[in-house]
Parts: sequence; C-alpha cells; structure tokens
Amino acid sequence: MAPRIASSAADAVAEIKDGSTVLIGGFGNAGQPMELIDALMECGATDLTVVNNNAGQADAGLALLIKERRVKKIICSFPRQSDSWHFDEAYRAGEIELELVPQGNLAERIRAAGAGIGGFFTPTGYGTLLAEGKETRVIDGKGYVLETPINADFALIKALTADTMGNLVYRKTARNFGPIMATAAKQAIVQVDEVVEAGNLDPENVITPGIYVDTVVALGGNK
Amino acid sequence: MAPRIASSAADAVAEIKDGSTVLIGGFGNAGQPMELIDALMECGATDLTVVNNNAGQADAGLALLIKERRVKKIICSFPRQSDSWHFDEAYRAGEIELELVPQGNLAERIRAAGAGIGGFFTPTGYGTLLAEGKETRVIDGKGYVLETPINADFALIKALTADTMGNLVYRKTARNFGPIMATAAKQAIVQVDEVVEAGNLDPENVITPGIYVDTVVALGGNK
Amino acid sequence: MSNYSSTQEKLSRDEMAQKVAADIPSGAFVNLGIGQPTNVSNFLTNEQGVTLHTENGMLGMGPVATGEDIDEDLINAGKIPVTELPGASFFHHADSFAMMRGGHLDVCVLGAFQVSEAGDLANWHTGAEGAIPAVGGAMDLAIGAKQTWVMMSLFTKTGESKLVEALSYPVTGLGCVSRIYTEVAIFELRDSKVFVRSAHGISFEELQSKVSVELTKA
Amino acid sequence: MSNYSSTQEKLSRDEMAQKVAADIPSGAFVNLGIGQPTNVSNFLTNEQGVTLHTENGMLGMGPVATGEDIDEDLINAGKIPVTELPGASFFHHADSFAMMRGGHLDVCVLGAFQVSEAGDLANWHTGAEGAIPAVGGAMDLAIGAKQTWVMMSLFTKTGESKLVEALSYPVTGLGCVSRIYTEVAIFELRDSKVFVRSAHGISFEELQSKVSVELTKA
Repeated sequence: MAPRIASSAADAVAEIKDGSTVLIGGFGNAGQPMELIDALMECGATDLTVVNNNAGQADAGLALLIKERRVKKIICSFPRQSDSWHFDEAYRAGEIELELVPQGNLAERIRAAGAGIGGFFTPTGYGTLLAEGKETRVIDGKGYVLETPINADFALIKALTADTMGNLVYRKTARNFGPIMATAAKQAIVQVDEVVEAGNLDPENVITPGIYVDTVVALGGNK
Repeated sequence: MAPRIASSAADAVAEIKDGSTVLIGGFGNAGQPMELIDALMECGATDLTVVNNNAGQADAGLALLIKERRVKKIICSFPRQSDSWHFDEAYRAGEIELELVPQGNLAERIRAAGAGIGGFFTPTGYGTLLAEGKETRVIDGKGYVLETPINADFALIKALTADTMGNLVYRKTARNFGPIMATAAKQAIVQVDEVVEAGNLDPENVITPGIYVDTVVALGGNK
Repeated sequence: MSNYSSTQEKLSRDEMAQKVAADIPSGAFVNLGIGQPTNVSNFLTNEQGVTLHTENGMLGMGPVATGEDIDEDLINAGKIPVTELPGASFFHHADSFAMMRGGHLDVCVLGAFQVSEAGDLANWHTGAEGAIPAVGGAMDLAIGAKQTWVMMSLFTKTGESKLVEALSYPVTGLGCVSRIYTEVAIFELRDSKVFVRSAHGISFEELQSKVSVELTKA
Repeated sequence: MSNYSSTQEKLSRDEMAQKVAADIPSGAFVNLGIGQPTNVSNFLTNEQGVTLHTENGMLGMGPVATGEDIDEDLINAGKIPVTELPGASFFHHADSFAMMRGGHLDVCVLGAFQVSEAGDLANWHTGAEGAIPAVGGAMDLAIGAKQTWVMMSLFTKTGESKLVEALSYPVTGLGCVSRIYTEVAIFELRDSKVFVRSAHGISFEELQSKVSVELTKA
C-alpha cells in the first residue's frame, strides 16, 4: 500500500495509543525525528515502551516524554549522558524501567524483528553483566549470547526524501537506525524534508523500500 | 587496505588453492562472475566447496567445474534445472556432495558469517526434510530451525563499478548475492566493468563498502 | 447466509488467474511464484496498484521485457527478463528474503503438489526415488507472506485429490496456506475447516465425494 | 634478542597517541573510541592510508568539521561534527555493527578502567552504587576488531595499577585486548604473557614492583 501522506506531524502520530512500543530513530541529533517526537508528546499517549540509542538529552524531545513519565520502559544502549537529567531523575526514582543493550545487539535485534528471525547468537556481551540470565553457547570455541528480536508497534524515523510509494533515502550519518526500525514496526511513520513523485528516486539508491513505510509527513528542511 | 587491482581474471583468482570454500555470486546469468569462474577453471584449483544459488547450467562456468569434478561439495538452493546435466550426472554418480538450503536461509547464513553471528533461528524449513537433524525451537508458538553461518575463503562476485578504495555499486537484479558474499569471505574477488577514482561514487549510494573487497579486476562491459 | 456460488463450467487457467487477481487487495505487495501464478500479473489492473516482489531482489517489477527492453541484469525469479516500474527498488538477497520472512508481503501465490486441510503445503519435492531435490525460495515464500494462496489443478492425472487430510509428499511449509484456487473449486482454509467458496462445473456433493477432507459451503 | 626499549621521560598524551598511530598498519580500517583514542587520528599520516570507521554508520571519516563544514547530519560516535573523505560510504546501524562484529576492522583503540593479564577489558561501568550504566558500542568494539588496543594511564589516582590479574570492574569483553599504551609503558599481551615493549620514565624493575602481574621484557 502506498503510504498515507499525513498533513502534519500531529496527524502522522495520531494512531499511537497508550501502551505502544515505539522505536525512535536517531543517533545524537542526526536522524532524530524531532517533530514526530514533539507530536507524540502532544498527542498524549502514555505508558510507552521506547527504543532509542539514548534516553533523551536536555529539555527536548524524548527527554520531555520521560520527564512527563509517559515512558514506562526504555530499551537503549547509552542512557547516561551529561544532559540526560530527566532520565537520570526518573531512573533514580524507580519510575522508568531500563533495558540496557549493547548498541550492536540493539541494532541486530531490531533487524531480526524486521527479518523474521526468532533469535540469534551474538558474541557481543558474552561474559558480561548484560548477558546475565540469558542463554549462552560456545560455538567453535567462542562464546555467544542468545538475543531476541525487538518488535514494535510504531517506528518514528527521519529520512531526507520519500517518493509517493514510500521509498526513502537518507542523508549521511542521519541514516543510522532508520532503515532497520522501518522494518521492525507494524507502522513506520517517517518525517522527510520532501515527498517526490514515484520514479524520481533511482531504484539503485533506495535505502528503505516503500513496503516498510506506512505514513509520511513532509516538513520541509534547510538542506 | 585498498584492494589489489588485478591485471586479469586469471591474476585475480591466482591465490585460490585446492580445498577452498568459494562463494560464487549470481542468480541465473545476472550477477554471475563468468570470467572469474572461467579463470578458476583455468587455474586448476580442485577439491572445492562451492556456494551458489544453483549448481551450474549448460556447458559453461560452474557447470564445467562440476563436469571436471573440481567441486567436491556444493551448497545451493536450486541444483536441478533443465540444463543442469553436469551436476545431475555427478550427483547420481555420488561424485559431488549436495547441501540443499532454502534460498532465504542460504542468504541469511552468508550474511550471518559476514556479520559475526554464531547462528540464528529461522522459521523457513521448520517441519521439513531440510530441517532434519537440526536443532529446532518453538518461540511464541512458532517453529524455528537453528541455522549456522557459511564462512568462506573466497567470494567471486560481479559488480558494475568499483572505486580505487574497493567501494562497489551493482546493476539492477545483478546485485543479488554479491553484497552478502563480499562480507562472508576472507577474500572477496570482484569483477567489474570499470574502476573509477575514489570520490567518483556517491557515498550515499555505495552498496558494498571497500572494507569487504580484496581484489578487483576491470573487464570492461557493454552497459 | 451463504457466500457459496457455482458455475456450470470449469475455470480455464486464465479464469483461475483472473479470480486470484481480483482477490488481491488494492495496494498489496505480492510475490507470484514461478509457473501458473506468474500468469496472475496479466490480470492485475492499474487501479489495484499492486506492487510485485521478486525474490532475486526487486520491488516494483513490471511486465516481461520484450525487444530492446530485454536486459540480462533485470530478471525475475524464473530468470525471465522483466521491466521495472516507477517507484521500483533493488536490494540484495538477504534483504529480499528478510522482506519475505519478516511477513512484509501481503500475498504470495504458489503452485502445489498437495495441500492438507490444515494448510500444510507440499510443492518442492516429489520424494520420488532418484529425484534430485531443489527448493529455491519455495520454503521461504510458503511461510513468509501474510497470506499464502495456492493455484493448482484439484486432481492428479490419475484422479486423486491434491487437497488431502495429510500430505504424502514432503512438506514445504506447515499451516501456511489459506486459499486454494483450482479449476473446479475455490477453497478457503480457516477456523480449522475447509470452506468451498465456489464450485465450477461440479456440484458441491460431487466435489465432496471426490475429496477426502470434510468440506463446508462458505 | 630483546626489542625492549626505554626513555627517561613519561609519554605525554600526544606522544601516546603518536605511538599508537605509528603502530597502525598502512591501509588499515580502524575504529577510534571516544576520548583519548580519538586523538590518534591527529597523528595518522596520509601515506598510511588508514580508513576510519565510525559506529554510527560511516567509513572514510575525515577530520573534525569546523566553520562552514559543520553539518549536523555528519557526526562521529562522540556526536562531534566531522567530515567525509573521498571514497567514504554510509550504511545503517545493523550494517555498521555487522562490520564490527564480523571482524572486518583491523584495529580498534579504546580507553579502559582496567585490563587483565588475559586481555579482559573493563571500560563501560564502574559498578559503583547508584551509577547509571551506559554501554553504547563498547562491548561490540571490544570483541569485534581483529586487534583491540587500549590507551589508558597505568595507575589510578590512588596509585593502583589498572593492569590487573583479574578485573574488579564489570567486564566489557573477555580476552580481547592485545596491546596497552600507557604513559609509562607499552604492553603486548600474547602467548598468555604480558610483555613490556617499552618503559618511559620508569625502570623495568620499578614497573614490575608496581604492577601485580608478571611482566616480561619484549
């Protein structure tokens, strides 16, 4: 199905309900779908499980969702930062659950969900605190941990350009988690600078095929 | 390391020794590295384990390697075709070992090798002859088979263009197994139409980053 | 209220393909297997806006290529030269089968040797002595799509039903088939029952007499 | 024949980075961790032809961006704006960590809290009461590259050696470190031994007296 072209960020996230699991793209500010996160803040959905590399920074975006206690659980690799004060406070108060995952396992678990893989043995984390309680196995003399897919209800991601079929291209290191998150969510909601007609993206250079994209909103951009 | 630019297909495959495991790209004729396969034929290496989607067709390429009994084992998804007579004969004579793998599991096992994954649970093949003797597991009510990575000594692949850093772009459905095979082999040997200076491929559109490419040979082309 | 219908004549191959095509939801992402299912593409309308996937790494596959459009780098799973439509995309084999296995395709249409009443599919291997097995993408396709539909003749050359209580041929995938299009009837498999949606050139009673599984009018 | 050498003065941070840079094989693909290891890039020469990887999806990373070159979509793992060099490529996170985990990087340089004589690395978590843990790509980097090198000061502020018999901090990766660059010595871990390649501002004997693991002159 060609994606729905939403009229605004608010319109794009309107279906996100309480209790949803939401993948949020971005690494630092690059690829962070700021307008979609703000719209998620506005729409009022709560009791969310959020998957992101970090746990919010300063007084914006994901950090505000956490400040307002809308996130019951976060799955991420790097929550603690110099400006992660809202997460730090919620965590210390026992008001947010943290599942800490090594970054590569996080990425591979998201990919596994999109690729229909039931679980995989990864060497990352073997012998560490983050493998505690997980199944492990030694294969050809090397230790591995069994990791499971991270499926989600929604993905909020940022790309550079979409065509009307939902095909996406990204920009530089803003690509990061976008392509795999689009595959792992029941509904992928994408903010882009611009939507172009199908046929205007070179099929060789499409990074996310439109099959993964459900909703697109064009927000302009200064690039 | 920037890849070695070989002077000929023969030069490109010169290091392939008896007993090697060789991944060979292509699906039908698209993406088949015909000149590299012919050079492998010429170089005399024998006792090979070959991984390809098929098991050779007609009287060319991989079929000739099989005809000459240079392939002791083939790992593939679709050996039997109307023109796979050399494979058929070798197989019926018990002179080639066949490991039959569903195509998607074949692709995922090659990817796993390149990605350092020790094994993965796939739903494909569950409850079938091709899962016999393999570990299975029911996860959330769905059956899965544990599949293992296919590591290789060499990959022979065909791309459209390489730059001097070994970055590759492909052409249409000739891409197929190339990108994953490049990641899974100790040495990836690539035939391309043309080698261009680094900087002439758009970093957004590189499909195989040069880190995976060891040897490149430019053979011209008519595209 | 019954949805069951019948016609006097058996369906031709084209009529079967037409029925399948008409049932594909608009906007769907679809994989058509090699052989008879490929014919379905001839009956898809532009208005349906269906996007075709081919396992060898493409979405947005167009019709078979002819004349100057033939390009050996642009083929379908049957290795036939095809064309690309606006909005197409190319990807590698692991990504292509991830798309399949991950449940992103809406419908996959396949041929079959046998289908069981539980929706088990056999279409890759006769199991015959001396036969060389080949599986290709059959097992991935069978279990990957949201819906797997089968097109087949209902009876073997010796008159045995291919819709069976339990497979006698080797399994391709378990419990994956939800619809079967045949020349004499269209079946829907759901709620552990086999519904007959329509019969063609055969009465429901005669159909039931020739098929060992219990049938229910849809 | 001994390769052991020594100098009168401790190494400065820049000298440590210089030593690491000089040891990186020409043409290598390298990931430099956040903090001190990042400094190594300042001492790599063009002739070395080293390609830098950043975990957030890029090969061919250039120097830190300044002025008009700053682009918020082009950052390194430390979220600092960087530049791209000719021959760069971008890829998504799963591909980036597959590159790491699959053993394709030649060298990874990391900071550390502790390294054990077996090459076990601790660098992600102090384990202190109330500390909020964060791991990022540390565990992937530690075990992914063909060689993992550590840069650290050899002693804590209270004078304890960070090169230890067994880690007291939580593990990042087991048996992964092969070299340690410190201000007073460079260590090589191989054949179940800890070799001292060079000592700086300290005698071998004094070094041994301050480090509980058994040292061998290289």
